[in-house]
Amino acid sequence: MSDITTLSEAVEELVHDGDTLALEGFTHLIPFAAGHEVIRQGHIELTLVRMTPDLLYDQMIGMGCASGLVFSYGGNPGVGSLHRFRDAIENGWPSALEVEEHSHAGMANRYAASAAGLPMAVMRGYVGTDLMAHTQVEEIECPFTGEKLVAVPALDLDVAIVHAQEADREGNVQLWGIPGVQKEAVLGARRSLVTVERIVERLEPRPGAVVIPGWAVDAVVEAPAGSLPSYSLGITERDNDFYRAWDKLSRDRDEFRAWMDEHVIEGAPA
Amino acid sequence: MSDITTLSEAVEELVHDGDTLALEGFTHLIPFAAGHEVIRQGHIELTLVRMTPDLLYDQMIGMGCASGLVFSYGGNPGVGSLHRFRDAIENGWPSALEVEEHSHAGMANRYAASAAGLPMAVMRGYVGTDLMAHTQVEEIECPFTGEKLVAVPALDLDVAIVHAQEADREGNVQLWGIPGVQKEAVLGARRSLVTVERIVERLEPRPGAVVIPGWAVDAVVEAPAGSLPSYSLGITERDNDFYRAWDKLSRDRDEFRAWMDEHVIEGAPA
Amino acid sequence: MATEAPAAATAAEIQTVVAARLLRAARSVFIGVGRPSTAAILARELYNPDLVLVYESGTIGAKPRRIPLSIGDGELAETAEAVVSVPEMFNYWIGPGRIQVAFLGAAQVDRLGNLNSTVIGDYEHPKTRLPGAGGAPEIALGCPEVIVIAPHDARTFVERLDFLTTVAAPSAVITDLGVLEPDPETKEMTLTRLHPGVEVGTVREATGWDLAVADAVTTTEDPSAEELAALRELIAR
Amino acid sequence: MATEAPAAATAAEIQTVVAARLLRAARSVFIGVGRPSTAAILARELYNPDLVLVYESGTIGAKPRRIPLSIGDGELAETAEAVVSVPEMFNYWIGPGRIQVAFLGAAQVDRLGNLNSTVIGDYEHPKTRLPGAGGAPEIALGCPEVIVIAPHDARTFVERLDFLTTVAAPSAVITDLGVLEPDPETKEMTLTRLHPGVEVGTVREATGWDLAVADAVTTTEDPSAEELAALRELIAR
Repeated sequence: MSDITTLSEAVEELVHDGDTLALEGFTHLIPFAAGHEVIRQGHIELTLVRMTPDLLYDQMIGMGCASGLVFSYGGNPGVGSLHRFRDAIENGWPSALEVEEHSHAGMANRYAASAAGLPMAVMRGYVGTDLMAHTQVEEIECPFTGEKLVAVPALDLDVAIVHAQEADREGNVQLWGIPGVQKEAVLGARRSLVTVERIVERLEPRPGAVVIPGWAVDAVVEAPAGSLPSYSLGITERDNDFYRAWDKLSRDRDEFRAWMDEHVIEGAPA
Repeated sequence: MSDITTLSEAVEELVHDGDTLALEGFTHLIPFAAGHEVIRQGHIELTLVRMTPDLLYDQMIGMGCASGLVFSYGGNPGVGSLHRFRDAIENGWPSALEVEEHSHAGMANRYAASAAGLPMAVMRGYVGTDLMAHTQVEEIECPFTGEKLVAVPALDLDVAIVHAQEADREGNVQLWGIPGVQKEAVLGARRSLVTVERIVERLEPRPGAVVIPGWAVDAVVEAPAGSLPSYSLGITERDNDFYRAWDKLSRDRDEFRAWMDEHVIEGAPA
Repeated sequence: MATEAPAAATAAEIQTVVAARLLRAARSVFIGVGRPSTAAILARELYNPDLVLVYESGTIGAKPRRIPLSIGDGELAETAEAVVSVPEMFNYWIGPGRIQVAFLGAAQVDRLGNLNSTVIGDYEHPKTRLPGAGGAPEIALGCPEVIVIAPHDARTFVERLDFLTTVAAPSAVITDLGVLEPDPETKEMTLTRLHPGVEVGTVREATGWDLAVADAVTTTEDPSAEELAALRELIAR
Repeated sequence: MATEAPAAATAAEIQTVVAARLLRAARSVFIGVGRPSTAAILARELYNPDLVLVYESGTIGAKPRRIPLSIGDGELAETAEAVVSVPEMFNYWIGPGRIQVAFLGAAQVDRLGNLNSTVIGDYEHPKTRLPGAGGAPEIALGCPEVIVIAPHDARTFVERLDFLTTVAAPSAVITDLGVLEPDPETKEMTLTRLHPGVEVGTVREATGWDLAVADAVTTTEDPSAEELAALRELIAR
C-alpha cells in the first residue's frame, strides 16, 4: 500500500539532489505539478530522463535543476523548438547539460528493460546512423540466426514520477487514454510517486485503463489539474494555446525566469 | 479488414498439413471449436504450439493430428495428467510425438519475440536446470554489464488460432478477462484466425479489453460457446466437471476414440 | 444443545494450515492450484487480509471466495486488482522479484530443495511423463523467498532427481509430516519441525536420502478450532 | 448568386494534396504532426475512408476530425481502434512492418534520402540543436515504404548531412516544388515531377547538390476544386 501524502512531502522524501529522475507521460498526463514542486524545492544536479522533454523539462532545465538529460525527442510538439533546452545545449545556460540521446524505440526498450529488471533490451535499429557513435548502444548477435541486432542498456532510475486520473485510498492507481511508458517508468525505478487528479473511494474499471497496484508505488498525491498544460483524458483538456505561447515566453532568459517566478515559484500550493 | 467466414472454410483456407500451429488461450478462451474443426478436417503432421496443451491438445494429439509439440506445461489443471499427451510421449500412440519444451517465461518471451518480428528474446532463467540441455536456449552476455543472460528463439508460427468474446463486422476483435498470449500469437503468426462468441454491430469498449484491429487478422468466425469446456469470461462458464471427467474419459484409447467420434467427428456443425 | 466435537486435523489439513501461517506477514504470494492455493486463500481470510495473491495466469491481487480448480478461473480475473498478459506477468512482475513469496509443488524434491516436475525415468524414454516446468523455474529465480509444499514420501523426497526442472533453494519445505529448512552452512534441507504425533523415524523412512535432523526439533502447533473450521468451510464452499 | 472563385493553390497546399494522393490505396500510414498529419487526414476524408492512421503516441486507427497539434491529443485516443503503450507500438506494430507507409519530415535530406533531425553544425557544439531522432530511425527501418515530406530549399536538401539521424531510402520525397524519386540504378533522389508553374531551374537552385533530373519530368495535376476546398475546410476546423 502506497503512502497518500502531500506533494511537498512526497517530493522531499523521494527526490534528492543528484538523482536520476524520470517524469513520464507521452504528450498525455505529463506530471507538471510534481515537476514544479521539484523546481520549488531547488533540486540540482538531476539527471532528467524523458522520451519527450516537452515544456516541463524545458522549465526544469531553464531553472537549473539538471546536469544531465536522457531523451529521444526534444521539441515543442507541433510548435517548434524548446528554447531553454536549446540554450542549455548550445550555450550552457544556466549550466552545462550532458546529453544522452536515443531514438523513441531505444528509449521505450530501455524503460521496458528497467521494468523487467534486466540490464538491457535487444531490438533492431541504430545501425547506419550517427546516433550509434554518440550514445549507448552495442551490436549483439542472435545466437540462433546470426542476425546482428543491437542492445540498449536499461535505464537506471532513482525516481519515477507520473500523473494519473485516479487512485483509491489504498493508493491503487488507474490511468486511461494514451498510456505511454508510465507503467514501465514506475516499475523500473527504485522509488515512485504518482500524482492523481482525484482520490476516489473505489476505482471503477475503465476501458483501456492501466492499473498499477498501490503496493508497487511508494507515494500517491492528489494534485487536481496536475498535468496542465498537458492533459488528463476525460478530466482536463490540453492547453494548446499555452504550448504555442511558450514558444515566445521561453525565448528570452529574463522573460522566462520572470514567468517561472510568478507562476511556479510564487505559485506554490499551501 | 479480416474475412468473416465459416469455421470450415477458414480452417480449410488457413491450416495445411505440416503447419506449425498455435491455438492459444491461457486457461481462458481456449479455441476448442476451431481445434475440433482441425481434427474433423483430418489434418496431420502438425507441430502444435501452446504453453498449456490442456484438453484441446490432448484431443488433437490422441486423434493423430500432431507430429510435434512445443509447450511449457502439459497437465490437466487442478486435475492431473493429460493421458493422450502421456501416451504419445511414453508409448508413441497413435504416433511418435517430437517434444520441445520450455518454461512458461521462455514460451511467453518466444511469443513476444515473434510478435516483434525479432529472431529471439533475452531473459533470465534456465541456467542450472536440465532443461538447458534439452531445449533451444543459448547463453548470451549483456554487452553493458557482462551479465550472462539467456536467449530463446522466436516461435516460427504458420498459423495462430485464438478465441475472443466479440468481433464487429469489420473483423475488429475484442477480448477481455485473462489475456494470456493471444495478442502475441496472432501478431506473431503468418496467418491468423479468431473465433468469437458473437459478432456485434459495434465493439463497446470494455475494461481490461485487448483489441486487435481487423486488418491484423486474416479471418474471423462466429463460433458461439466455441471455447467450452474452457470459458469466455462474461459469456460462458468453465465446465470444471468436464475437466474432471476427462481424466477418466481419456485414460483408455478406445473409450477416448469413441468419445471423440461421438462428440467431435459426428458433432460437426452444419 | 451440544455440538459435536470436530474431527481431528488430518495430515493434509495440518500441512495446509502450516503453509498458511507462513504468510501471516507476507506482502504477496505467488501460487499455483491445489494445496498452495488453498493455503494462501486461507491465510488471506484468517491472518492477512492485505495479502496479494498472484497467479501466473496474469491475475494480480485476486480475491477468490472459493478454491479455484484452474489458475485461470473467471473469479480470479473478476476480483483481481490488475490482470496482465503472460509476457508482462513474467517479465515485469515475477522476473524483477516484485512477488515476495512463491509456493511451489513438485513430483520430486532433492536434499537441496531442487525440484523435478518434468519426467520420472529417462528424459527421452520416460517412465512417467509429468506436466513439465510451467512457470516454476523463473518463479523460483525471481521471487525472493520460495516455499515448497509436497507430500512426504520416499518417491517424492529423492536422493537424486530424475530431471532438474527448478533450482529452488527454498526457505522451507512444508510436508504432511513436518517442515524441512536449509542448514545455514550446508544448505541441506534439514528436519526442523514435526507435525503433531509424527515421529522422527517416520520422516526418515519417508525420505529418500539420509535425512539430517536439527538439534532442537520443534513441534507444530496444533491447528486451532478456528483454523480448522475456516479451512473446512473454505473447502466445502 | 455568384460565388467568389477560390484562391489558387499555394505551394504548401499542393505539397499536402500530392502527399494525400499517395495514400489513395494505402492500408495504413504512420504520421507525425504537421503537414504529414494534415495530408493523411485529408486522404482519409477524400479518397480512402479505410486508411488506418497510426501515431507514435500509441493510437492505432485514429479518426481525427481536426488537425491535432500534438501526436498525443485526446481526440486521437478517443477515436482510435486501439491504444497501446509506446513499447508495444514500436515492438509489436512498427518494428515488424505492420504499418505500410511512413510519412517523415526532417531538417536536412541528402541525395539518398537520408535524414537529419538532430543538429546543425557539430554534434558536440551545435549551431542549432534540433529536437532529435524521435521515432524516425526505427519507423524508417520498419515500415515497408517511407515517404519524406520537406520544404524545398538548399538548407534542407544538402550535399552532406551534419548528422545522419535516419537511414530512410524513401520511395518519394514530396516538396513544395515537386517530387523526387530514387533512380532505379543509383538510388539517388531524382526530380521526376514538378508542381504546376515550377521550373526545373528553380528546383536545382533550391537543392544543395547537383540534382539529377529524370528524362521525362511530369507535371503534378492541379489540386481539384474539391481537394482544395476539403483541405482548406480541414485546416479551418
